[in-house]
Amino acid sequence: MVRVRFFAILKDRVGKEVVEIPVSGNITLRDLEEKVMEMFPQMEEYLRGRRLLVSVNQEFATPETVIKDGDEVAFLPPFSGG
Amino acid sequence: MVRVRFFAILKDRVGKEVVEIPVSGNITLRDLEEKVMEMFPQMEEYLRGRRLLVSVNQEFATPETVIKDGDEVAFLPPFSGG
Amino acid sequence: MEMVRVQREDFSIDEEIERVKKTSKAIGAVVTFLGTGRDISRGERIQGLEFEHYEGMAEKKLAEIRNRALKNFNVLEVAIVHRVGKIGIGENIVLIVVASQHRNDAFMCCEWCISELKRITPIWKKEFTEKGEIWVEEHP
Amino acid sequence: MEMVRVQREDFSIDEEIERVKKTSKAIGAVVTFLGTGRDISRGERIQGLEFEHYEGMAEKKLAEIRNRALKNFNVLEVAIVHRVGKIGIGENIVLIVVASQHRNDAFMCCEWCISELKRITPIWKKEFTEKGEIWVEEHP
Repeated sequence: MVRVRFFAILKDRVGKEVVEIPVSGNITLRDLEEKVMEMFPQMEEYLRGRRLLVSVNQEFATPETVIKDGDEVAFLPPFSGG
Repeated sequence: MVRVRFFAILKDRVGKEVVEIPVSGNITLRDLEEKVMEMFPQMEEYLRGRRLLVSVNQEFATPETVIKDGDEVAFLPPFSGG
Repeated sequence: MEMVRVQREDFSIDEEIERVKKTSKAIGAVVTFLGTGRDISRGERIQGLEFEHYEGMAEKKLAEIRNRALKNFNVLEVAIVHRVGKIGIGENIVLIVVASQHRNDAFMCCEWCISELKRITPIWKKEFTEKGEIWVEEHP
Repeated sequence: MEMVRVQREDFSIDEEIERVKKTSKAIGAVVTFLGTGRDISRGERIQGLEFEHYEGMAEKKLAEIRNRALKNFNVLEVAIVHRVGKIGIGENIVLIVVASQHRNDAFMCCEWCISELKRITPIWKKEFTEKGEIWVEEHP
């Protein structure tokens, strides 16, 4: 299982804060993003346009980053702290 | 009478904080500085080398500034506030 | 008390500066940036703000900013506090305190810290306006 | 309480910032410079400091700096407090608080204010070192 988290506007769009997605073996973040877009088509606008950052276990990740069972992946819309 | 004030290191050098110097009619700051150097030769080093600023009635002045009876002239060594 | 924190409660600037000053007698300059809730943003009248953060990662990024600041600038200490939750107009949002021997280093470093905070820290602002609630997207 | 002051007593940074913040709801950034007594200066170990000012003229110059800052920078309020008399290592010497809508203006203005203060304000620092007392001449 990969724990997938949505923050701020993405949480509102998806209507969930956390979903658990089963993965078998190692996959890339790109593969996981495809699964997420199947489950939540409203994520396409953000993921296709890269209007977000993605973290894996709280570190910034790229589409090539390898995801494994037990990881936490978070979809992070543009920041507005400070 | 012109009230002449010395600050910081100049006060220590001259040994006085304030002296009253009689002036007759209007004179320039340059004339007053000559009088001050006569009275306190230790001021020459600062005045000849312009290692100070001079104020007349609390505004910065030049050697051409006109001094009249009742004015307050202050000799201000390099600042070190802040 | 940690030198970088994310918290719901307001902070005392005197207390944060005191904590920073205690770390070194060589400190001669302390530059502070305080972000506060403005009443107008993008032409809209703001009624209030709410900040959300990615707990754990936000704190980690703030610690990273502090460590890089201490390494790359000639400064002696850096503290960062960011509030989350509901924040009213005029209230404190974020505080950055940078201490150094000489003032130029503290000014440069403090500016860098707030820019970097906005760039890499997973914190989001929601504005409550007359037209509704808006998640602000400042740094794509 | 005046927005520019010369005083013997210490100041509270929270109180000064609060006073500044109260002047406008448009304030989104507050940049503060705090000067403190360092333990080492020009290679000498400092035991303490004493500041002297030209009463009246110093206050006038601080007010002039505030007025020019408000006129020449895009800032909303400026406060300046400078202490005089004996000041120990680690103690506060000077505080400049600049508030603006956006942070860049406050940073630029605050840096200008402290440079200008050092340049034109008749205030002098005496350092007490192991070798004796020295009047510091920083800005000829």
